[in-house]
Amino acid sequence: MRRPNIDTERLTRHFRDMCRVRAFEEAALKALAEGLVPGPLHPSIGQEACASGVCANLECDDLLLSTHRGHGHTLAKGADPEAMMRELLGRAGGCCGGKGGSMHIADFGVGMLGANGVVGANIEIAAGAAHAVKLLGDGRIVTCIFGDGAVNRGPFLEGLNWARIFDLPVLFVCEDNTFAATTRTAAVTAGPGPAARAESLGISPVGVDGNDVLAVDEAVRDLVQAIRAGGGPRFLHVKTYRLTGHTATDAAPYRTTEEVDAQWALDPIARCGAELEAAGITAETLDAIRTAAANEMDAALEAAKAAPWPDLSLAFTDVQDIGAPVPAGPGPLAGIEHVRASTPPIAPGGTA
Amino acid sequence: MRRPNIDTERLTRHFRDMCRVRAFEEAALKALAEGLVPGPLHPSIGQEACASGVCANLECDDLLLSTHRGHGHTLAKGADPEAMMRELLGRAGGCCGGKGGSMHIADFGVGMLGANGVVGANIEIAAGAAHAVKLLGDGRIVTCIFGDGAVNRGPFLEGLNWARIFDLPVLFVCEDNTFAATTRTAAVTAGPGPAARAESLGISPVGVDGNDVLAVDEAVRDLVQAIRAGGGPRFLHVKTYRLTGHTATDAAPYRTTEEVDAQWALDPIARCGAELEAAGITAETLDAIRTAAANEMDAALEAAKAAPWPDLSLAFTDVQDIGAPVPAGPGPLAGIEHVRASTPPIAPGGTA
Amino acid sequence: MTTMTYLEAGKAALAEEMRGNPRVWALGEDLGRGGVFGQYRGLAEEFGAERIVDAPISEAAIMGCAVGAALAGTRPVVEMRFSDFALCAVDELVNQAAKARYMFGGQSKVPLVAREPVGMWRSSAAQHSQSLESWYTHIPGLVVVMPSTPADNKGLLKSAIRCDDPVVYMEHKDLWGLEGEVPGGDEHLVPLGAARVALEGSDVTIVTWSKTVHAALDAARSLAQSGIAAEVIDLRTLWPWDTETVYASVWKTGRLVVAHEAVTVSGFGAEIAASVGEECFGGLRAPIRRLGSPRAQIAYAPPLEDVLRVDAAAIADAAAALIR
Amino acid sequence: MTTMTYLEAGKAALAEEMRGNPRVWALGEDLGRGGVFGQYRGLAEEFGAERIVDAPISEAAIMGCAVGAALAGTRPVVEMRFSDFALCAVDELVNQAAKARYMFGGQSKVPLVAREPVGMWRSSAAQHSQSLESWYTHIPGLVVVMPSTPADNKGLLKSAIRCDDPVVYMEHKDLWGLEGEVPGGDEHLVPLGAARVALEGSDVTIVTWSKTVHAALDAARSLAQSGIAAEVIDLRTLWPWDTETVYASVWKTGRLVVAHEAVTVSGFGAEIAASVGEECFGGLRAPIRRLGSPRAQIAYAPPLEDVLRVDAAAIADAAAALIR
Ligand SMILES: Cc1ncc(C[n+]2csc(CCOP(=O)(O)OP(=O)(O)O)c2C)c(N)n1
Ligand SMILES: Cc1ncc(C[n+]2csc(CCOP(=O)(O)OP(=O)(O)O)c2C)c(N)n1
Ligand SMILES: [Mg+2]
Ligand SMILES: [Mg+2]
Repeated sequence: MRRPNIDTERLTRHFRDMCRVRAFEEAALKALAEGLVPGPLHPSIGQEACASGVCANLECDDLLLSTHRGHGHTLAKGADPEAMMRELLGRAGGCCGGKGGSMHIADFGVGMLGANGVVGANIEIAAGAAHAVKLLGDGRIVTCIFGDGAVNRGPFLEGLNWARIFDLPVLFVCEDNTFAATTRTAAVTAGPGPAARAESLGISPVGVDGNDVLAVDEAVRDLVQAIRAGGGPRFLHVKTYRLTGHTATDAAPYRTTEEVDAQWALDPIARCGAELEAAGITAETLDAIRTAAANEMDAALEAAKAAPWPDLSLAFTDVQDIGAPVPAGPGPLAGIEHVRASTPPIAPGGTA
Repeated sequence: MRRPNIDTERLTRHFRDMCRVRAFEEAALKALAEGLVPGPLHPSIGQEACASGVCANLECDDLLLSTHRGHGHTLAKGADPEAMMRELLGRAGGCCGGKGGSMHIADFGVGMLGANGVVGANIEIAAGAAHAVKLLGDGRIVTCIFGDGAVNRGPFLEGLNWARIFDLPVLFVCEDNTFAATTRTAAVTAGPGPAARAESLGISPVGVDGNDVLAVDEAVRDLVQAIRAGGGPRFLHVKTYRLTGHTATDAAPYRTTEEVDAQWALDPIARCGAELEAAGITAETLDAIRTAAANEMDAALEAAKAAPWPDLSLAFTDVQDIGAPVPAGPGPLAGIEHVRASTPPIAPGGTA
Repeated sequence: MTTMTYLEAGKAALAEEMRGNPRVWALGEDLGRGGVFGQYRGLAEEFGAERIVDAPISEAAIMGCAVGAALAGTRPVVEMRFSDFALCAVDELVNQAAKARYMFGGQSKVPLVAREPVGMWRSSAAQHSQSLESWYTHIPGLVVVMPSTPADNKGLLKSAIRCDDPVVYMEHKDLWGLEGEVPGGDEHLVPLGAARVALEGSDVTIVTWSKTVHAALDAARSLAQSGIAAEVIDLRTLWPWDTETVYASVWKTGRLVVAHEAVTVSGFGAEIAASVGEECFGGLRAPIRRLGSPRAQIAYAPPLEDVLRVDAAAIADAAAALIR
Repeated sequence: MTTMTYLEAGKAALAEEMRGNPRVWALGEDLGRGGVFGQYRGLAEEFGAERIVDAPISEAAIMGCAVGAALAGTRPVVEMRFSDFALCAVDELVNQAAKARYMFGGQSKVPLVAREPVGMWRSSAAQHSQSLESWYTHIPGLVVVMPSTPADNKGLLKSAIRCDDPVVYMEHKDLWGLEGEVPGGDEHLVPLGAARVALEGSDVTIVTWSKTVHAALDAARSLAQSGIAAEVIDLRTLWPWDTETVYASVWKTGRLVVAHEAVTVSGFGAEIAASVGEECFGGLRAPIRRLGSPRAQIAYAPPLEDVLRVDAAAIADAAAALIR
């Protein structure tokens, strides 16, 4: 593929951002294989162009809501990979203090208001965040990324309807990776699909090849501009493919290797690299970027491995302001419950 | 309005059916004013053409799911008005034994599987009933009538999607009476509306003037035919107007009398009568039909007034097969709870 | 002190908090025309449609939107119309509002109030009559409040709006018209978590909340005629509940009746009975009696509905039986 | 007798009932590929896509559809994947399934089974770990079942499918791989509402269910070493629960520990403690102890998650403390 007047600087930045996402997840998968990630991991390998293309158009204080498959979105929004890696390993210093893990990864400091373990729930939350932003009149916008599976849940209708009737500054991005867990969404999605549904709710959709990072970037640029100009909600349908299983442990026997191999040929990172080479960036430069990303994420992983477990008392913080449990023996005080702290069965510090 | 080749017999039947619905609700409103209806009433005055036009195309064993505003649908499906009136008054012999009231009116004997107190909930239930009917292969079809307010709830999307992907024999009817309680649905419904949403879910919609009973009848006839032929779900958007308040006690100050008066001029019963007169049916015949309907419903009301309260033990029947409460003193038996039966504060038999 | 209804007290509380804090706003169906019970009447006129937001019939979106709006720096007050309809928004309340602060490691609080009118309201039948407060007491992260008087509806709603936790705020539909004295002034705050001893007594403790407080007070009056001095405790906040006040009363009286409108089985009376049974074991002179609705759906016909109601006579009988 | 896992036992139960009754069918996400835990593997091959139905991610539609399908004459088995996701379908279960029979005056029953895998499963965090059984025990119309062994998972699931009431059927995710002896033959039915005395003893009664049964049995073994004979009762069905067996045991031992994984506050342990406190008042030699999770959301990091788990040591300590 060859496009005229490519902004190689911007494309190089995408290449780097996508490599960082890929490297982060490869490091996380390595950690998982070593038994260091105690919970589930949903890799976004093959979908990095969506994360990079979307987030390149957002300011740090713009808000982002993501899904269970949210590492890429979170990194691209500017979160610290070491804090993220600590979170995946459940260690002190994790971006959620080790209390959320991969499915609840969040960094409010960069406007990333959380991945979500409930498919589609982030759509209404995003509409609400946009409602607040509009009430506060502070110029921020909200972006909500969800999967093709989420369009079959009620919150899709209720959230988009809400955003449209109140003209809220929110960008809805359907990151359509062809699957919902082991199910091809085409088989369980009636009608023409996500874009038609958005259209029927008064939000005219734009569709884009989700493995072409520049295409995503440009589409989002225009949509974000329209939203910032007060145009109300916008909708982007990003068509891509989930190259891994649903979770890191899903071998995905429900599809052929031919199908997956064909999709690997469309790997957005490779495509971006090829386009950069065609535009005159050397293979060495690209290699250096890849290596730097891998090193950065390996270092993040090593740091996470070396981190201790969270202090046990953290199990009882952040519960609520009033009526939170107190880790103590029984007694006649409001809200107190007896708690026994057992010995962690997994040793901290990477020795597990 | 004048149409060629009108089937006056069929139209006369519609006239009668609509008059019966109107008379039933007028009797119910009278009973309410007398303090005999203990719960809320949602009249469908002005919407009778939908009930009659839809149900004229259904067989007795076809299934129907309705809403809180379901008297008309229930009557038109063939339920006994006296049993319905007893239900509204909470008396013995009510079609739900006095346990449901107006919002839960049902007559499974004529395939009427219930009004519903939760807006939109009947859509998924209807899809499920259609799923069962298809599994059982017994040729029945299912009809689901819901309001324009229901299209903003998630079950609209989830239920229609479900019906389409499994190609179920179900007719969805959006009875659009312009309001959801005190809110104009146009103000809270994004995009072009119910029909566009159905279309986006793969169900091509048909729209009809809901105050023209023949138009509704004909539209439904075609749709039901298609469904019976195995064509899967169909969608009808019936545009009408709620001539009364949301409930019998809502004076509806949020709209002008001019607006309402203009709508009264479109009263489907009057229109049907005028069309019948134009086709040669005499005013006397029509008056006789009206009077018969009024007499029938007054008699139903009198019978209901004379009916006793349900036996108190019925409070504990139909709870569940195992683990139901037993009205007795405390004791060491599974599932038993202490129950005190207080004296009914409202005397039965119409003396309240 | 002003005399006002429970409904007016709730409205005054919301209006005062909205005047005091531009980040407070309300959202729900029909609010622009006063809400289904009139408890928002006039507020749209004062605060405009931007802050008294007319929602579509989308309970899930109303609650979910409030979660996002709370995370993004505002303080939404959610109107659920009937607590039964809040069952269309349980993921949003329980999986999202109650968990966001914890699962994100304290990066944000979720200051929202979910108003959920509860209870039997003559012949509203099975889908419009439920009292599911015990559910919410079971969910970490949530505060649960159930006012029984106009004064408390004002002071507790104001406290709830100022609370940084998600609060399930349950007004009783049968109390809207109840009149009572309400302290004036913006600073009439009733603290969350503190019970009110509605009547002092030494023979038996009756713990109750919401509408049943009034039945308990009636029962106490009739018990007094038989020479039995009942102490009536209006719990007001169910989570956190005021164990100190309840335990002290039970240590004093040695007898406890817990009365509520909700189903007895797994109602919040079970939590109180279990806690008191453990903490006041040596002080109990009789078994703890729970009074609630039998485990049956709520019927439409008035006499059937009444069978399911806990009334003053039932409470008085139960209390007297503990002493006999 | 055959040795099989808890997962296989559930699958065998469903397969047998589907073979025996063409009106039985299952619906849920990913069922065509065996379901998220493999508990449906092979069933689509045997019964076809018409009876092992692959659903979109639409928990509300899955549950709502089951209600309609039950009203229309079939017996759907609903798969909710994680009980947490059932919170997206509460209106459908609580306002519809549980109430339809009653509010329509008995014109129809609602024979559906909602399978809702519960519990902590290493580091699944706040939205994938809940045990909300006590909620459903509070809802008139619902039956609540929580098997702890392969044999019971087979026998109880078969009974649940044959039951005409809506049944909330909660398998524990940590038990899928547990092996055990399962009686063969189509007619291995475990009756709903009957507890199982898993271990006889005379000094203290431990009432428990689901995964915690195994911790309780471990606790009983360690108590035995200190000369304390604990009776362990596996409740199996929470509604209706077997008060007879529990009360008889408490009258015998005079001491009761209730242990469950769910949050203690308003957990089903409260109902048991309150009931036993009332019915066995004269027979209690010590306060009833409840053990459950503190009222905190469930954390991801393993050591934090473990703080919230009720384990054998905690149960043994609590039981021993009642005797000392
Ligand atoms: C309400 C709900 N139902 C089911 C699940 C289980 N689940 C987790 S991810 C997933 C598939 C989601 O598909 P999609 O929305 O396309 O996102 P993707 O995983 O492809 O990124 C499912 C079914 C869930 N998390 N939430
Ligand atoms: C889930 C839910 N939310 C709110 C209500 C309260 N309510 C009852 S009827 C109604 C309006 C329904 O409007 P529509 O669907 O258009 O039906 P109509 O009343 O016009 O027949 C509302 C909001 C309800 N019953 N259920
Ligand atoms: Mg997907
Ligand atoms: Mg309407």
